[in-house]
Parts: sequence; C-alpha cells; structure tokens
Amino acid sequence: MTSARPSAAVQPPADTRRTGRIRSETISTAAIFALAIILILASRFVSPALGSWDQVDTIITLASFLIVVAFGQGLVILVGGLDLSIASMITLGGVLATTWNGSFGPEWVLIPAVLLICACIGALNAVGVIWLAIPPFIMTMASGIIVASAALGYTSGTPRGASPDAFLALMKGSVGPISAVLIFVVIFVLLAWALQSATAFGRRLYAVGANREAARIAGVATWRPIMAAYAISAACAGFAGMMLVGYANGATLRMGDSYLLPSIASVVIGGSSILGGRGSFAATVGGAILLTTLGTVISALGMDQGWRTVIEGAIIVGALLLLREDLIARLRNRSAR
Amino acid sequence: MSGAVSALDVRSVSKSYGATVALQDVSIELQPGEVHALLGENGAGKSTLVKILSGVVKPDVGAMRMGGEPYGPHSIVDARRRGVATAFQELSLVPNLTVAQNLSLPRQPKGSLGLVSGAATQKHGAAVLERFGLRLSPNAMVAGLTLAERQRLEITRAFACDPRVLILDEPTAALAETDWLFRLVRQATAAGAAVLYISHRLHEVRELCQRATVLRNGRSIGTVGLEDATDHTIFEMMVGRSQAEEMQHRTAAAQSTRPAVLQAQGLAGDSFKNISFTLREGEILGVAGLEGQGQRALFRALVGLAPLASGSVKVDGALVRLSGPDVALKTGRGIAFLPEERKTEGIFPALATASNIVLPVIGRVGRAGFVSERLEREAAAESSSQVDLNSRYLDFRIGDLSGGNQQKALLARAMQTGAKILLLYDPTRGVDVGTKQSIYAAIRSFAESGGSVLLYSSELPELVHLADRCLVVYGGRIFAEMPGGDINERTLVAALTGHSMQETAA
Amino acid sequence: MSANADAAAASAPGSNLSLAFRRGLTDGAGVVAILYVILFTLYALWDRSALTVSGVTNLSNNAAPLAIAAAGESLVVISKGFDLSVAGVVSLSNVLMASYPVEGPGGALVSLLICLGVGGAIGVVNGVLVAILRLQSIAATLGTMIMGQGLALVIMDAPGGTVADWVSYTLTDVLFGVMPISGLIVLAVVGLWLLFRHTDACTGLFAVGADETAASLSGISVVSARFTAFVGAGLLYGLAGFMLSVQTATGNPTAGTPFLMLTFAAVALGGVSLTGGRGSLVGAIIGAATLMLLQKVLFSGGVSSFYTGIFQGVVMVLAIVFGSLVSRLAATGARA
Amino acid sequence: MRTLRKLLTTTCVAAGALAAAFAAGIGSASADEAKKFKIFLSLSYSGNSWQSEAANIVKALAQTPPYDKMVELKEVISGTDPQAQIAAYESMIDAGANGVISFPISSTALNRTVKRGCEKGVLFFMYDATVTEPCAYNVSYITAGFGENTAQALVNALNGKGKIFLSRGVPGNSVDKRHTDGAMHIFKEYPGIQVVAEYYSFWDDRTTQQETAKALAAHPDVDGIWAQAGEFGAIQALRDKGTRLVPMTGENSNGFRLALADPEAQKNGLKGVSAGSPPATAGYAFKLMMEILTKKRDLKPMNIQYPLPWVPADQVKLCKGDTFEDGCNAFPEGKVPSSFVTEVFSPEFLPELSLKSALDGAPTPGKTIQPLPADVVKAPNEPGINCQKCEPPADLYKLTKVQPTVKP
Repeated sequence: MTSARPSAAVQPPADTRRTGRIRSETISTAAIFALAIILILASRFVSPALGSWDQVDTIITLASFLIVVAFGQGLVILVGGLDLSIASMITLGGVLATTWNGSFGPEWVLIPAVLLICACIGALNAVGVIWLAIPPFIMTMASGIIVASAALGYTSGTPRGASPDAFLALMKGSVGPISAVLIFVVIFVLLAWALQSATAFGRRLYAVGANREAARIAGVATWRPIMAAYAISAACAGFAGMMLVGYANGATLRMGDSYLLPSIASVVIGGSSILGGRGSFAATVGGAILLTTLGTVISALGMDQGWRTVIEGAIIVGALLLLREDLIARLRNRSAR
Repeated sequence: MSGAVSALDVRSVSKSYGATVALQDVSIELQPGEVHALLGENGAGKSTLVKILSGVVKPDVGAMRMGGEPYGPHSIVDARRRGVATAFQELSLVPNLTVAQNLSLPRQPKGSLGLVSGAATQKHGAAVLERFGLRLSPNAMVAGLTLAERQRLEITRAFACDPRVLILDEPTAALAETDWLFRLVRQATAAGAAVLYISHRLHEVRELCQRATVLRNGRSIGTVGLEDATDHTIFEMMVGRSQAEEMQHRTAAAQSTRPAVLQAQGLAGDSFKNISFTLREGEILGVAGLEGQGQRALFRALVGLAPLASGSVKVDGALVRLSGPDVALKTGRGIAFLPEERKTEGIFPALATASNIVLPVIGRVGRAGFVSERLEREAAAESSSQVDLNSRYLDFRIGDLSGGNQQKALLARAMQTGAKILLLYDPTRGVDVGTKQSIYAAIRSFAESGGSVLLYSSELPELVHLADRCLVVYGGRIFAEMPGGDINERTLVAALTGHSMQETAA
Repeated sequence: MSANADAAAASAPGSNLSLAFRRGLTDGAGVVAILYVILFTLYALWDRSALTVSGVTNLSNNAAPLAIAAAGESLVVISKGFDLSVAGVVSLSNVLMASYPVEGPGGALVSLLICLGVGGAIGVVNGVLVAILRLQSIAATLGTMIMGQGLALVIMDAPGGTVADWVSYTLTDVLFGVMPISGLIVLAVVGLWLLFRHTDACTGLFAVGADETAASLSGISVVSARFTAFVGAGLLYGLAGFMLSVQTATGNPTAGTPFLMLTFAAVALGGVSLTGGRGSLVGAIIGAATLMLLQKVLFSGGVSSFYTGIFQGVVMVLAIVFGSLVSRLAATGARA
Repeated sequence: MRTLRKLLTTTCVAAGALAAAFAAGIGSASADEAKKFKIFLSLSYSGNSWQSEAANIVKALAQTPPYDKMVELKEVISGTDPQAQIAAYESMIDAGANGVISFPISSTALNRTVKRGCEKGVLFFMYDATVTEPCAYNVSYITAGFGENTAQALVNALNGKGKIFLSRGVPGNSVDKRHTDGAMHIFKEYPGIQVVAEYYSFWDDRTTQQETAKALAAHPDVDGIWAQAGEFGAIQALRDKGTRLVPMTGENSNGFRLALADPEAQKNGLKGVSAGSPPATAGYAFKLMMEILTKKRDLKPMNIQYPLPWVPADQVKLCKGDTFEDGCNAFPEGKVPSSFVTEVFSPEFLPELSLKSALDGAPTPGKTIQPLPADVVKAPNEPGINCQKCEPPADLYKLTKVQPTVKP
C-alpha cells in the first residue's frame, strides 16, 4: 500500500506519557508503606518497646484478617461494585467452621465446603447485581442482613465448637522463628497480587470495571468476571472468618462487624477508585497495614478514648491528603523528567 | 484582511500539562464576519486551543485580545458573557436534564421569589428551538436523544447566546447533512460574528470558510486563504509532508461467486424492519444512510447488542443466534464489531494501548491464565502494524493517545480477535486525514486477505472509494442496493434522502 | 430537513403529563410510597393501635430522625458521593444537646442552632476535602465520621444528661390532636426541598451527579455544587441529631452509629440512584419511614425475632427490584 | 421487554409469598388467646454468649411448670440500636403486654417509653443493665462494686505496685464507666500502680485478645491486667506471646475460671479472681416479675441488687453434673465453649436450671418453679446508673469482697 504514514509524523506531545498506570501505582504503594513505617518508627516516642520486630509481628498478625478481606472487597470495588455483606460472611465462615467442626467430616472436606458455601452466596449477590439490576450497595447489604439473621437463628445465639486445627496451626504456629501467619500473609499477597495484576482474569476485571459496555462490545462475557469477583470476595471473607476462629479459638456472631469499614477504607486509601476500574492490590495491602499500625499506635497513646478517636480520624484524612492523586502524579512527572 | 479591528486575536499562546506540551507559541486571528477554519490532525492541539478560548483552561503564556480589548476569560460563563460561545466536540449536554434546562444552563429563568420557573424555562427553550428550527420537545430528556439530535442541541446552545465569536469544534461529526448548520453559520456571520470552524472534512471547510489556520504538534504552522490553497498544500501543512491521496475503485470482481459468509433474512428490530442482505467472502459491503435510519440498531443487532424481533441470520450458511458480542466472536468465522462512540463504547482509558488491543483474546497471550507481557506486546504489535499504528504507542495509556490513534487501536482490536467478519460503524468519525488513509488501507487489505466487511460511514466519499456494493437504508428499510460501479456521490445522495427510487432502481 | 423530521419523530413522546408521571416513578419516590402503603395496611390489619393518634405519633417520632438524616444523605448521593459523617454529626449534636439543655421555646431554638452549626461545620470540612481537595468522598467522610464520634466521646464519656423537658415533650407531642409535630418538621424539610428544586444550585447538583464534565462545560461550577451538597447534608444531619435527642430526651455518645447503614438503606430504598444524578429527597424520606415501619410490621406480624433480618433483607431486595422494573417499564413504555 | 414482564410477575409472586408468610406469622401469634400473661423479652444482641444465655434461661423458666401454662413469652431482638428498642417497647405496650423483661441498650434513651408503659400498667424489669426511669425495676449487680473489689484484689496480688492494663468494655457505656470509676478509685490510692494501657474490648473475647496484643506490643513488661468481660481473650493474647502469664482479674467466662484453676497457668504467674456480670440476673428478674404478676409478692418499683459473684483462683471447683451443685462453679473443658459465662446458675435463686436451659433455652425435665427468698436487696442510688438526679451514698466504692493486704 502506498498511502503515506502520517502517524509517524505526529510526535507524541511528551514521552512521559509512557509512565502510565504502572508507575503512578508503584509510587502510591511505596508512599503508603512509607507512611506505615514512619508511623511505626514514630511510635517509639509513645513507648520505647514499640518499633520492635515484635510489634511488626503483632501488626502483621492483626492485619492478616483485614488483608484477606480487603482483597475480596478490592475485587468487587474494581468491577464497580461494593460488598457490604462481608461482615456477615466473616461470621458465617467462622460459625460454620466451628459448629460443623468434627461433625461434618475431616477438615480437608470441611474447610473447602465452607468456602464453597460462602462463594455461592457471593455469586447470588452477583446474580442480583447483574440480572436484577439491583445496586450492589443494597444487594450486598440485604444479603448481609439475611445471612446474619440466618446465622443468628441457626446458632440460636451461641455458636459452639472449637476451631479447626488447621487454623489453630495457622494463627498460633510458627516455622522456626517466623510465625506461620506471617508466611501465609506473604504467600497470600503474592498469589492475590498475581491474580489481580498478571492474569487474563484480572485484566477482564479492570476492563469490566473501567467500562462495562465497552468490555461487552469488545467480546468479554462481562457477567463472568463480575460474578467471580463477588464469589471470591465472599470466600475471602469466609476464610478470614475461619482465621479469626483460629486466632481466638471460637466464633461469635457479629465477629465480622469490625472489618466492613476498614476493608473499604484500606482499598480506597490504597488509591483504588471507589467507582471501579483503577487500583492495585499492593496498595490495598499497604492501606490495610497502615490502618492496623495506626490502631496499635493509637491504643498505646495515654489519653482518653475520645481524643484517641479524633486523632485516628485526623491521621486517616491526613494520609488521604498525602496520597492525593495529583500529588502522586506530580511526583511521577518529576521522576520522569 | 485590511485594518478592521479583529474579532479575536491570539498571540503566541502556550500551554503545557505537567511535562506534556500541548500548545506552543500559537497565534490565530479572526475577522468579524469571517468563518475561519482551524485545521490539524488529532492531537495537534486544536482542542486545547478551543478550551483556552472558551475559558476552560488558562494559557501559561500569551496574549489574547477581543475587538481590541484584552481577553482572558476565567470561566466558561465569563467567556460567554464577553461574547465567546463554544459547541464542544465532546458534547457538553447534561443527560439527566431536559432540552430546555440544558439550553438555559447554568442560570435558568426565575419566576416569583427568585425561584426557577419550569414554565419560563420551557418557554425560553421552546423559543430557542423554534428560532433555530430544531424540532425537539423542550421537555425531552437529553439522555433520550440520538447522537445527532444532541449535536444539534449543542450547536444551538452555542448560537443561542448570540456570540461575537463562535467556536464550533467538529460540529458535523454526527451530522450527515449540513445545510441546517451552514445556514445558521451564514446568518451569524452576516450579523458580524466571527466563527472558528473545526472539522476534518475539507470539502465542508472549503464550502464554508474563507481562511484556515493549520496547527501541527501544538504549533501554528500558518494561515492560508482557502481559495488559493490546494488540498495538497493544506495536507502538507497538516502532516508536514506531501500527502498523496489516491483512492482507486476496487475492481468489482465477480464477487457473487465467492461464498456467502453472512446472510441476513428479513431482519426486524428496534428501529429497522425487513432487512435482507448477503455479505460474501472478501467483500466490503457499504451501508449508507442519514443518521437515525436504523443502521445503528441493525449493526448492534448483528452482534447481539440489540434484540432482534424477527428474521434469521446465517453465518457460513449455518443458522445462528447471536446473543452477544462474545458469542458473535465465536460464531462461524467470527464477527467483530467496531462501535460508534470511541470514548463510551470503545476504549479503557487507564489501560495501556497494548492491553486495549489484545483484550478480546487476552486468554490466549500467555499460559495457564497468566498474561505474558511479552506475548501481549507481540500480539498487539502484530495487529497494530496492520492498521499502521506506531508500536511506540503500545505502552501508553490509550487515554493519552490522540483520537485517531485510539481509533486505529480499536480497529486493531477488532482484527486482533481473528474474526473474519468485521462490522465497522463509521470507523473514521472525527479522525484526521492521515489516519483515514491508514484505516482505508487496513480495511482493504483485510478484505483482500479474504475477510468480509460491513461498513457504515457518515462520509459518502468513503463508501464510494471502499465499497464493492452499497446498501442505502432509509426509514429503517433497505431503500436501494447499488453495485460497485454505480456508486457515486450523486446517486447516493439522491437515495439517501429517499428520492428518485426509479433512478437508482434503473 | 428530513433529518429534522426524524429528529422530531424520535422525541415525540414527550407530552408533559406522561413525562411528569414517568419521572415520579423513575425517581423512585412513587414505588417506595406504594410499598409503604402496602406495609402500613398490613400493620393496620394486625395491630389496631396503628391508626390511633398515639400509634401514628410513635411512628412519626420514630422515623423522623432517620428520615431527616436520609434526606441529607440523598443530597450527597445525588451529587454522586457517599457521606459517612452522618454517624459523627448525629452523635455530636445529641451529646451537645444533652450536656447543655436550654429550657423553653427559646432554648429549643438555641439547641437547634447548635445542632445545625455542628452539622454545617462538619459539612464544610467534608466539602473542602471532597469538592476542593478532591478526595474520594467515602474515604474523606470516613475520616470526619471517626473524628465526630471521637469529639462526642470527649464531650460525654457515657450516656447521660438530659435534653430540656420543654423541648423533648413539646416536640414529640401532637398538634391539634392529630398532627405529630415531628411529622410537621419532616414536612418542613420536604417543603424546603421542593423550594430547593427550583434553584440553579439544585439543577447543578443533579447535573454534576450525572456528568461532571458536561456540567462544567455547561458553565456549572462543580466545586460549589458538591460543596452545597455536603453542607446541606451536614445541616440536615444536625437536624436529625436534634430530633433524635428530642425523642430520646438524653445524650448518648454513640447515638449516631446505627444511622450509618440505615441512612444508606433508606436512600437506596427511596429510589435515589447510588451512582448519582437521579432521585428525590422525598423518596429517601419515605424509604426511611418504610424501614422503621418494617420493624413494626414484623413485630405485629409475629415473625420469630431470630429471623426478622431475613424478612428485612428480602423486602429490601424486592422493593428495589420492583422499583427498577417499574421504572424500566415506564421508560421503555415511553420509548415504544 | 418480555423478560422484564416475566421478572415483574415473579417479583409479584414473591411478594405474595412474603405476605403469606406474614399471615402465617400472625396466625400463630393470635392462635392461643388463653388467659395468659403477655410477657415480652427484649434484648440487645451483641451476639455474645452472655446475651443468649440470659435470654435462654428466661425462656427455659417460662416453659417450666407451672409457668408454662401461665406465660406467653415473646422475644424481640433490637440489635445495638436504642431507636430500635424504643420502637420495640412501643409495639409491646400497644400489644397489651403485662410485663416486659429487658436488657436495656441505653440507661437513659428508653426512659420516655418506659414511663409511658408504666402509665399503661406494664411492669418493666431491667436485668443487668439499668435505666434511670424510676417506674422500672432494675435488677443488677452493677451497684455491687465489681470495679473496686476486683481492683483491690489485683492490687493485693501485685503487692501494691506494677504496670497494668485496663481492658474496658464499650466506649461511652454507663456500665463500663461505673466499673472503671470504681477500679480507678482504688488504683489511684496506690502510687506504685501504673496504668500503662487502657483499651476497649467491647466485652468480647476476640476483641480483648486483639487489643491486648496491641498493648503488649507497646508494653511487653506488663505486670497485671484488670479486665471486664472478654478476659479470656487477654489470657490468649499473653499465651500468643509466650508462656508468661500475669495476675489478672476478670469476669465469669468458663475459660478464665479453668485457667485460674489450672496449676500449669498458676505456675506461669496467673492468679486473680473471677467476678462480674451474671446472666442469672435475668432469671431472677423474671421470677420476681412473675411473683408480682401472680400476686405472690407485693413490690413497688425499686432498684434491686443482685449479689456479685466472687470466685478467687483457689475456690474454682469443677462441676460433675449439668448445674451448680455442692459449690462447684465451672465446667470441664469441651462441655461448654470457653466464652460460656458460668454464672448462669444460682442454687439459691434458680434451682430449676441446668446447662440445657442455658444453652438451648429448654426447661429441665422434672423441675418446677421454686419460690424466691422473701426479701430482696435494695441497691444504692447511683446517678446515671439507676437514678437520674440523685445523691450517691457516702460509702460508694466501699470494699465488700476483699480487704487491702498492702498499704499504699
């Protein structure tokens, strides 16, 4: 073909554009972890014992639940949804794991079974969202209420039974000097990150979240990634529930309540858009760890709860201001120059 | 242009975003009563200049004067008050408000106790619509309007505030017939207004404008009087090098011998009925029609995006049910669709161009579900070369690319799918001359390599140059079908407007 | 010309009346209102006291705080945002009213102003963070919510204090023996909304919620629209806190916490689109009333209390599905 | 379009089904309109075992002869939202309740409604938590000085000096405040005692464990822990860090009592006392109410004090059977969850109950309701707890269970 190639003549206005999504996300991730570390170091002023490896270990253990939940929450948010049912799903996971422990069969049957049940409920959320066009917010809130009261009725208020040994081992055990949960967190984060950022599935999640119509036209069967996201979210919550059971060796109803807002917060502080299509799990992990660290440091402050809470809120806002997109972008451009 | 004080005078304006230089030392000058064209390829900086003139963004340096007064609008409203109104390319209408409300934004007429009066708003809206000959209901939600209707409304809104300087950015992108617009423009200029007219359609520009200023890569190359500038020179200014535009007719081979790949039989749907045609292997079947003749619904129905009320579709001779684009891709030799609206239906702005291109086949690049960056880039590079998309763009966010390159990428995506049947809906909307050439070439070579194309275009010359046969749709029906030889603008235009059946039938 | 012709054809079905009707349905208020009527009928069937003045008064006293809070939330949601700070504001204004009771009508006014002040202040903070500094609303307001709750604890570290008797008794009373005053106050809010509907600010709110770029290119100031939404919401939260204090007649530093999820449920139930640009404050208010009524219905229906949640959840989902179906039918009906 | 219609119909059907379900519900409700006392049980649901045990024993008693013939008991759960409980009370009053036995979510927010109920002749019995409305009966241990006594016991165990944690309850809750005030009253007397961390456990084992873990990160060298409910979590947090345990006081979870009795744990440094909130209060309150309703007892509304359980390590005794007999006060591991609150039973007040009742709300076969001791213990006034504008007694915070063994 002989027609000229004008596009070759068009200079791209500036090659800094090449530093696309990837770098800005790495920067914000780095920034978050930096904040967390600064907090830990700063906490030395609160108490000399803080800032020790021991504290880091504690933080990781306490953050592990949040990290697992936040992964699922992050996926749902990525596809443009929101999962308010996770609190109940955590409880469900814990309750089933304890009440069925022993009676249901060996653990290698029990645990997958519980995860499967949770995943199915998550899938139901997706059905409502996709085909009944129910806003994710209301759908997951409703299913959350339903599951919660079902659990309440099923246990008539008192969950019985003890944690599966596998989770006792996970939460209490240790490999040499390193606690098992730390290893687990590392592995989980790697796998989860890979799933979201390096697989075809992950790519479709981003596409669907960024522009569902376009994804559909491009030939993506949009319902699959969406349903998968909700199912994974529910399963993650269930798993976290079992971890909590392993940690405290017993389940209670409402054991998940304290994880709903933090799960959303860690995703959003991690720079993901609440509207979907943008975000990286690495940053979410950063968010989760930042929040947990904040908790430990705050609770070590010698002042009354009111002021502590005020400071906690203030620090969250501060972190958000520091991690603002345009600031990150400016950093990026500078680094690109 | 003699000493008359210029309506708008822009002197060496520059603007850069972060590290990206959008405009550098751009100057342009408009006389009262003239229609001044602003030419340049996508990404040449036209949109930025428009934003600066209409007060959306402030220039970093540079001076602007209006009728001699210094001009530095700090907001759109301010610009409007000073007499500069703009019809934006990305239409600036609010979907969940009525036509009337949109016409009176941001300040709606007030009734008693300073409250917005719905009646007054409607009355004002109706008056404006009446005045500019727009037959819309003032109470209709903008969301419910067709693209063309919205475009008209956008234009009307700009005209409605009787500006001294009127900026029209790609006003005909969604309009097939331009008389209405041109009449308005001429009225305005007759009344002494200056119009800055931005379009990729040179014949329109020649018809309407006296002078043209050309931008390239954010710099103003120069201003020429149009009567004494050949297309050749203008293209040269735009793309920086002689632009041989050769378009020969495809030798209308004995297509009828080739196997039929897509057969539509009596299709009826949302806004079309009784549509039957046959698309053969290696054939480019053109579809011509004014906007809103049902072609959009037809295309969408053929990939399962819109419901089919009745009729049957055969692919490779087999009866098929197309329930969605994903199914269409897997049906027979595969059907891929290039949608109408690049931004809302096409790109994923935050993803890299490469990722955008390979998305439909993302499962195939890499193993065990894991995407291999290398394979992805290779695949993307391969198909982007087919559409003459420079491979350096592959790593950019597609959102940062110029419209033309985005369009190329989307075409590359359609080809990437491996589908041998392409449904292209106005593939060159709002893209520059050079890009058009590349797209034409890509479509041709695709057909030559045995692919089949169903091509709708709002620009008749395209169909004339590309199509082997051409269907003319009117009022949701196939109004005429003309073999390659008979396709020329005259017969097409006649058919388009639904006239002279016998002539085309003959 | 033919183009114009078909343009006109496409937009023909825009007759005023059907349009208004359709909008009524599609902005959700209509559907949730129907649901409310159904539930109330059930309730009246099963519980004679439903139709007595005291019954109605209880309903309205119960619903008023949530209804007003939901009204505020809907402002932010329409402008395409989330506002969690409601929990903080309600707690804060509640403890303030209980810690500094002022008797008499004047006192009521003073307390009201305090509550509005607190709400407005936090609204301004949210506005700055979201509208000007462009933080994601859900995250920013999470921060302000936590701070608000903290301040509430600082002011009052345990439930206690008393709201001035005059305030708490008068405002929970009945006017002319039929009209609960709390109801009147909610109606007042509705009235304000109907006025607000007729301002450019409100149009801006909807415009920004639907399409930010288009709105700004149309000359609407996105910043001020968002800002208005958050401040207005804050003020309403303050009022909600005031009404809550009036009803409970005492202070509780955690009083606002239950409002967090309930307001959103009410807003969604009220047919306000959580993706912005569509909905009505009236819908949100009826949605809130429906949620409160549902508890009563389930009680009088004698549903085993373990499982009430299941019914609540199912009703919510059904209501939404039904609403979206009706609105879609209305829409498609109009297109055809 | 077609699918839309289909969906529409299906939803209609579903809605119909729902209505039907309601109808069924009301049917069962209005079925047995015999001459029974309408009693409503209204509880918050923090979803922990304490709440459900309290509820269960009330249910069990209501089914124990002769009450099974006299009582129509209906349970309403109001979550943690005072508004919801207000609505519930309103409904109960309108439904013509004879009595309401309730765990009040707020000590003050319910007053207005309670007053209205009293005027309509409804008996309001509040168990464990209290309301300040004088027309209600408060039956609670709160006034019995949990805070100061446990604090003194801890001080004694620490010989008057050391770094301690305060594991508190729910922020902004009056019970938590009363306990902590009492404890601080004691701790302040001992300059050697240093409160290095103070956190909120929401009366929940897991939260206690997590919060204690945080505190331990800051202060690994803690010498003692003063805990409200959830105390077993504190022990688990210590165990997560190693074998070292510290003296601590807490409430009545079975896990904690077993630990106190466990020689291994004692060797690792655990000693202390188990006291605090007994679910049995609910049963006692219920029986009191029934005795008033059945005219067996004449009692004006008042604040009644339930005795504070007090079990130092050396007095923990495992039960062989399913209830407290011959002074036993804990159950062997595996028989009940570690979070199970042991003080459901009271040989003195509630001989009718067994483990079955506490866990499933089922009556104990063969048992019948036994009368309560004639006299009730009046609780001292405590502003904000059981009265609104009243003077606390001069000897508030007086020690009743332990005496100081160390001088400040």
